[in-house]
Amino acid sequence: MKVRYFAWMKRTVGVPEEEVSPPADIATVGDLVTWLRARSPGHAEALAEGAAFGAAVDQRTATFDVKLAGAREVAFFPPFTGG
Amino acid sequence: MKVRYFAWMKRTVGVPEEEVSPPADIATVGDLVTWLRARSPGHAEALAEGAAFGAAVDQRTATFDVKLAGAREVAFFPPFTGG
Amino acid sequence: MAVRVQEADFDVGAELDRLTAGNRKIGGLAVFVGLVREMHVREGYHKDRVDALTLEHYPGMTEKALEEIETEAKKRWPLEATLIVHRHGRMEAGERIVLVAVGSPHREAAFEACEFLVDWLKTKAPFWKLEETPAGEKWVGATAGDDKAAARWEKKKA
Amino acid sequence: MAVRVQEADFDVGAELDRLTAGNRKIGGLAVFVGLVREMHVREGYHKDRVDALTLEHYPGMTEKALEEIETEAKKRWPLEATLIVHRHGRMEAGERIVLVAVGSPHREAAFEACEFLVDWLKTKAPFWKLEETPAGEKWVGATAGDDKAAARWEKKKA
Repeated sequence: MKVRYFAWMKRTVGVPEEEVSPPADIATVGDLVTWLRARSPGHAEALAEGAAFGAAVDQRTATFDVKLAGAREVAFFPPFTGG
Repeated sequence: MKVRYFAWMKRTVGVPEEEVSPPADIATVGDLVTWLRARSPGHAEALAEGAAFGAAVDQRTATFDVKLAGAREVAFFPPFTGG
Repeated sequence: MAVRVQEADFDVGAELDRLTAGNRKIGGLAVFVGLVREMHVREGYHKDRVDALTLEHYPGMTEKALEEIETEAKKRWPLEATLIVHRHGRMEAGERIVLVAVGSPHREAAFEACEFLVDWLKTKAPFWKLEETPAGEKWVGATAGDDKAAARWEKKKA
Repeated sequence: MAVRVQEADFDVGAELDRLTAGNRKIGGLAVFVGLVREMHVREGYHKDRVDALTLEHYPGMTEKALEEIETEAKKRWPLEATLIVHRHGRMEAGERIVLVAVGSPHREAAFEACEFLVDWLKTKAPFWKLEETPAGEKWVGATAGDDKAAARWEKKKA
């Protein structure tokens, strides 16, 4: 599964994207966030509890309860500020 | 004093503009309308009582009670339908 | 801040470039382009199809009226740039009739002022529309709208 | 009906000509052009002046999101033509960022749909803005707007 980061989260995590293979009990976006925090201090900071970020699963906005089953790409990003 | 007509009023009156010299007791736009009606059947039809037209005195929209004193140009026209 | 009434067509891109050139305070530019629409006054009636129109205006008064409304818009909203270009004469279906462009630091002000100007142009600017249909020419508003329009003018007379 | 996300600038006049070419049903074209505004985050503070910005987007997701909202606008209003061109990358003050154009038989529908699309783009499209000021670069919304934004996301999580 590919995980992508945007805007300041990319800098905090340290990479724009990475391939990860979470264990089978990581079922939702929320589970993945918790699991990713353990990968590095950058991950922990970017994905901290209460930090302002959203997610997308396969390029569609997703809430944290969305299931990951079959997902190829999960993205995390700050609130949209463009346009 | 120059009197101008626009849109279908121009055709009904028969001329786009004319020089007129109304007598001294023609004091307002309304007086002028009444006075002009006598000039021709076309005038009478275009400026008939209850017909849908407005006026301008020296290129500013004017109601029929506006005084003509010093006016150089009076115009009559149907309701605006442009743009 | 400019107003023009002209017979010739206009170049939207060039007009907007000129309007915003050198002004770095404009965040949003709201633009309206009015086109001659081919339409059927009564749906399905071929003879009612409008193929072209001729806009008559009152040279001198039209420009004055447009400048006044532009001034009014500038009083009501914080505008950095405004432009009204209005054509007169004969135009066929698909042709541009009018351009209204409003630049402001804030997009809400730009949109509101642009709509204000367009609404005003449609009802309060000295233009008269002659429509060409297969059945002949017809002055718009010379029939259906008359009563209402007459009432409006009579009220002012009283 | 088209959506484009690109790094290059666009030609407003040419885009609008292409959009309306051959369509005689369009009576009104409402257009919005967003520009990079030179601004002071805190008035008078020279270091807060925004000279340029970089828009980051999410290739693939951005286009999908724009197409969805375009479809939504077409459901809500009777539209004959819609166009969204949004730039990404670095842009200096005065440069064009986004073009939204909506053509409809009726001007009210064109204006409403255009505003709807612009409002949506500003808040719901996956773009992130990095501002350049004399004091350095700053991600917009990474500080002041955080609490509110966080609350919004947390609510969805619960």
